[in-house]
Amino acid sequence: MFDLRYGAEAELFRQEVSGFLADAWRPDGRRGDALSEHVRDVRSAATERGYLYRGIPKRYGGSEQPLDIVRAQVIREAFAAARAPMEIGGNGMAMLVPTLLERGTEAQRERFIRSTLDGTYIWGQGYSEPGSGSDLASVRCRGELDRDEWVINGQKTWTSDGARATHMFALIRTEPHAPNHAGISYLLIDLNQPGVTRRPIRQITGEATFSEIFFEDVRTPADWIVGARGEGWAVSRTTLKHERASIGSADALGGTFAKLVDLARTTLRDGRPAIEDPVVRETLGRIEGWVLAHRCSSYRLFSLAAAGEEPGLVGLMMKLLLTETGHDMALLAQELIGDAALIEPAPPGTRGRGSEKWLDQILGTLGNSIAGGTTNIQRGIIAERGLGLPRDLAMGSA
Amino acid sequence: MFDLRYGAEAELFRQEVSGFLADAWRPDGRRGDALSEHVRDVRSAATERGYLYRGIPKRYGGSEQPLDIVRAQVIREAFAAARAPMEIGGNGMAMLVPTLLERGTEAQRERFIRSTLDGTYIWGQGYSEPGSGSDLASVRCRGELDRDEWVINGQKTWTSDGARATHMFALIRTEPHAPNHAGISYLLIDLNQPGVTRRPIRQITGEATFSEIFFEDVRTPADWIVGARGEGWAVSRTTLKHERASIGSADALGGTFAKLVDLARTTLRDGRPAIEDPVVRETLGRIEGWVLAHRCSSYRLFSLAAAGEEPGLVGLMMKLLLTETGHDMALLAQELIGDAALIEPAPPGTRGRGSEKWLDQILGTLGNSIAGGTTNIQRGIIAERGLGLPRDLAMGSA
Amino acid sequence: MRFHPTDEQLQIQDALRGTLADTLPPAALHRLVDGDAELDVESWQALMALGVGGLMLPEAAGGAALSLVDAVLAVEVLGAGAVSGPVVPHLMAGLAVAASADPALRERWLPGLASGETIATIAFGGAWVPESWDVAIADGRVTGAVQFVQAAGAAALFLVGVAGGGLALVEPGEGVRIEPLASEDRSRRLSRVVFDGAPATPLAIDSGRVFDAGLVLIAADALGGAQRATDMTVAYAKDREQFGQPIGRFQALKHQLATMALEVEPARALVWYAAYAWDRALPDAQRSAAIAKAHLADRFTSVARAAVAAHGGIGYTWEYDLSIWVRRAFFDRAFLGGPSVHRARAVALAGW
Amino acid sequence: MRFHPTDEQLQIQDALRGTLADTLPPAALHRLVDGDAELDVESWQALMALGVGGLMLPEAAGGAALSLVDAVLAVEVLGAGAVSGPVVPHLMAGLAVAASADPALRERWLPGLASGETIATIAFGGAWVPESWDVAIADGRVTGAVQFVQAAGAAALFLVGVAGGGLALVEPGEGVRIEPLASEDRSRRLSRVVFDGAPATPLAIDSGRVFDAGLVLIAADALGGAQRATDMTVAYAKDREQFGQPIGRFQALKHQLATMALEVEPARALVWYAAYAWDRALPDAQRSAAIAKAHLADRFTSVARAAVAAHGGIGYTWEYDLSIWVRRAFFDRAFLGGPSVHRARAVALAGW
Repeated sequence: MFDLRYGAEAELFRQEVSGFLADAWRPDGRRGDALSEHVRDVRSAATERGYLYRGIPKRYGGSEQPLDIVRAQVIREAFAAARAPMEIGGNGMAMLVPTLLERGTEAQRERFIRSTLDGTYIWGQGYSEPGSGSDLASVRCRGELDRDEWVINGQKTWTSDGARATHMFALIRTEPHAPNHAGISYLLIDLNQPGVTRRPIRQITGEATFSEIFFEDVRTPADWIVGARGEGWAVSRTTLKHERASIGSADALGGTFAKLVDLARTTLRDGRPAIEDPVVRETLGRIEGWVLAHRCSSYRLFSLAAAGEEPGLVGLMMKLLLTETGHDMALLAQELIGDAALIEPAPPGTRGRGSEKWLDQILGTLGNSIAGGTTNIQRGIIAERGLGLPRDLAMGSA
Repeated sequence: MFDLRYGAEAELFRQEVSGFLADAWRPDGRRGDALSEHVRDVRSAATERGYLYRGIPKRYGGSEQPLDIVRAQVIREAFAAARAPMEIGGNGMAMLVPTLLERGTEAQRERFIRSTLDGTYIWGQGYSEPGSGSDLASVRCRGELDRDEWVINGQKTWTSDGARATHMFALIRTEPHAPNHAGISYLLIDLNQPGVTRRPIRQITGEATFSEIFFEDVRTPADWIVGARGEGWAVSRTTLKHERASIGSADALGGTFAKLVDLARTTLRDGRPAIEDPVVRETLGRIEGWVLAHRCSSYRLFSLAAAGEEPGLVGLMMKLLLTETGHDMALLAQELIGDAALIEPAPPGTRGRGSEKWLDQILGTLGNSIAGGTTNIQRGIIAERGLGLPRDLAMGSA
Repeated sequence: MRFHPTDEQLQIQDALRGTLADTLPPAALHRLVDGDAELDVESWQALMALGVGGLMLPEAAGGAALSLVDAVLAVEVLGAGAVSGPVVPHLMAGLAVAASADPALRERWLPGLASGETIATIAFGGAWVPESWDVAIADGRVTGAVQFVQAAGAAALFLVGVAGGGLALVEPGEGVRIEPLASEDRSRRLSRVVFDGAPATPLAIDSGRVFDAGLVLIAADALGGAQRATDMTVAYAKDREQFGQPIGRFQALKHQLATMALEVEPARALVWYAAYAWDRALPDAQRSAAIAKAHLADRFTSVARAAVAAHGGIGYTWEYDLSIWVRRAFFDRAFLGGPSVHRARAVALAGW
Repeated sequence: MRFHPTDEQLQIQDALRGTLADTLPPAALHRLVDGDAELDVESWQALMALGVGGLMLPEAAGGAALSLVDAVLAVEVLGAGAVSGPVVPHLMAGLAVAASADPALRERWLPGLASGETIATIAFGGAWVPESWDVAIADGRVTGAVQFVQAAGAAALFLVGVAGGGLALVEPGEGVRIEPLASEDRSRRLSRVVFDGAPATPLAIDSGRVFDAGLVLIAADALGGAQRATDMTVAYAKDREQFGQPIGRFQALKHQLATMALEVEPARALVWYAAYAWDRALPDAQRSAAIAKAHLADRFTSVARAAVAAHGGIGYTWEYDLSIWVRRAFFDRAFLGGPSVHRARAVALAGW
């Protein structure tokens, strides 16, 4: 029987979590430093009760809970309702910690996981290089072992959080004579040392959320390698599987759509709301079909995950669907804002909801088709992994 | 100076042609047999005066005129205005005759050209085979030389005019041990002989304008080969260059668009013409941009041809533009006809202009993306020949 | 929380898929398409024997008392198999009778509808939507013409939409004239039906609910059809070689196939949701039904076109199976109202 | 019959292309974009020295007395080079003054406009189209605010659209207040201009003709921009390697590039035709101008998006040149009215 409710057991659990938050969380706790004592305390108490860091063993600072997709979702919802602080996110939690849990040494886990969970270490991803793009096998940034240290030279780019990251996990060519993938290792690097230069990358929107990072004789201990030498490619493909499925995060599209409807309601044309224009209505209606298909597919994926089943074809499509629907929304938004597209939006965070603020959204959808693999890569994955079509000739054994 | 008028000399020439037609052509001459004596006489007189078959030497029945794009266009317009019979068209004129002129023997030219011009011989094209599609190098229909005759076995498909063709020009594999292209010859075949079986191909619209042709020990004289053995591929690529540029033919898109506007005017929705619906207006407006771009580009191509210059990039695009815009028109037509899409259109030629007749147009646009190379092939040509991008790896040296 | 089919639901789908494939294989389908029959009797009876007719009807009447979610799972598979016969109208008529509080009426019709012995269809005039129904009803008799009625010649019961948005039951015979039409979708034949004072039994039920269920069911048929067109194209691309390679190895075609799949696969959950919202009578049930119908009609149209293009010449022939689904896409798009109509309704229902 | 550029026209294009590339190379363009200047003076003066300002002005005033076709051929090249400064508004103002029958007025302004010593711009309030102009004029003075005026701070002459659809000339100074805006397109800076009883000279001319010429000229700018974005992307695809191959060898990307070219190349003749129809005052001149503006605005938008996607990450950075044309696409789309406005006008003018 299809049922979108989480069930009685889950609702009881929701009461428990909400009760905890009502007691423990002061809603003004976020003011000031995001890592204030109070936030720290609440996170720590929540972890003790098994609400946060559920997939991480207790000995590294996690709560080591059995996989429970529904509970995880209830926790997210309860924390969101209370506007309480969830886990510290970022690349560290999403990518490094799972990798260490699966492939790291005991010493590495002890050294890095707890500091990542409590926000002491902030990780940048060091995969892309200028000219490497989706083709990570072409990494050129090199590391040479000099007694007990790797000496790293080269450049990484598109490092998110690059400005504030304390550390980087990176793909580095350590075996210059091995072909392609086989020459790459997965190294951890302290970014706060001489020889590291950070240069923010200004995006087309004017913001700079990524950086280029240059290494000149930068050093990292010999045992800060995850996996064996030359295994970096395989190590980098470890991903977080624990309770990854969620409903809320998938509905970013729904949130933007609601704002788009709002824009259409509040934009006047010849003195009438633009939403009364049949062309606008038809376009909104078309887009809503895609938005709902995306949302309902996230229910489906959540349900599959909760039942321990594989996500299948639709799981490969969510990102592309998001990109393409975002693109359609951007085009309508551009139509709606009209002349406001002639003026720059005020910087983020400033007051005022000028419709020109949609420019960032409109330009941002350009970025979506790039982030996390271009749409061409996504289509290739759907065709090959989803539909079982043969690999492109040109891609060889990449 | 840009000038879309043909100029004084051309207008004088128009008067001459129109005067000839006013004298020579009885507008009821088309009634009854299309090849009636009268039509024959007019064609012959027009050819004598240099109006028809202009690129073909007099000794083969043509009028052997110097290349003049503007005169050719004026002739087309004057004949169209008088509803007078132009040249006999079809594959014979468009493809075989130029090939013979360029690559045929004197005996072949004398044997075939005149009979093609006067409509005695009707030619089917024998290139495609089941499973060969755009890849003509994979032709399997074979011919073996048995003393002074080729013995042909195999199958051709998508032969236009296949039902009434008297002859076929075909790509036949005559050198079984030569690789791909090198084994193919260009043969002429009399279709009215035992061993030839024709099977009409019913299309998705229900019509059958193409046929499959089966050969079982079909014979053709040894010297009915154009070019040398194994040269068939190159021979088949000879095309008609003489006065090919025309304006009228390119505006098929404009004609369909005018009908689409008519459909939108005459279709009622809630008692009002559909064309008053802003969504319909916006869509028509969008499509008109493409229709005009196509029409104006045909002016440009005509002008280039008249000046003896190369067509360039835009010349590679006209067909794809036609296909894509036709597709957009079909989608709007489908929206406009609504429930009429539930009923089959009456057979062609019957009276009544039910909007369901657009179904053939709608389905027909599906065929356009196939005829003359799929849109993917067209895009490849634009990318490679037009933009100078490298060949696909997968296509090898095809 | 559950939002994907159970093993039992998948088994039912398998059974239906197998039965339809066995009883209506491509050869039979082409015979049907090239012939004049109102529907394919063998496959219809086989599906009815599996309980399709009574899927949502009460157990007391021999039905399975399942939900609209179950029905869309079934209809998707039947649409993929190009089911002949009025499955969706029959299910709608069953829902209408089952919604009636009149025990005599229920007893008279439900067992036959559940078993499939009684074939029912719908006759909604005007422009499909209840507000536009225009068959007049007076003194227990209906008068008016309905343009597009599926399988009218085989039906023992018509669910007629009457002016004012009500529904009535009419039996063939006195005052009912059937004029067969040349149907574009030759797997589902349509007739014009003229009611001329035919005796009718009005139903005191919520006709909107029946109509909405129909929208969701047609969306499910379109989903199945779009899935089939995609599957055929993927299979063809793996099989067919050109330039010494399976064409499915050419990147441009691969991406086109990925785009087709992107149209179909995420839409599946949308259809499920529309059915789920109807089953629970959620506040967005009506809107979701309209959105699902509009979205799936567009997806089927688009995927059918893409399938023909990806096939090249053979996809454009009458004899290749794909033509059957191309024409089914025309049917699913128009039947019960086109995408723009339902999108406009959905937007209006949202209060935008 | 002639409908493609003459050798002389191509030579003029070459000269303009070369001059703009020399005087406004990428480094200068980025300085302009990251700075606060109203326009790049060096390249503006170089172009004026080549006679751009007087392209369509009478020879008596020092102009070249060429046609709008010649002007669009020039502006296309300048759009491809991201010209700074108000070329299109300047040309429109010149056309307006030249259309005036008043010899004093012509003598006063035309020589300076032709030589480029006098920089002119337009100030069209309301919603761009003449019917919507809303600056009030009374007793030779104008009052009202105009939202988007290019290079206002550098202009010695404003062509102001006044209520009722007329045009008037206003000089900066008394009663003219300029409020610079943060312009999204940083190669063409906009200001809000407030007229507060500024002395104005009304022009007794057909303002619609001037407006239509502006539409065609902006379409030409968009054509040039779209061409540049396409060229950059094709060059990048040939140069950049991935998986050991130039990415331009991957079929999917090749087809995307072909689609970009398909948007741009056929649109070229459409822009020519719109200019030609204007030059000859053909019956479809007004419609063609509207269609050209709408079509080219959409093509530039679409091609700019596709260019970013085809480039991958680098196309999304501020420092890469492409960002400049992405923002120019925003300008060309909105300036003088968006595509939907002009499409609606074209459809209405057709009497549909």
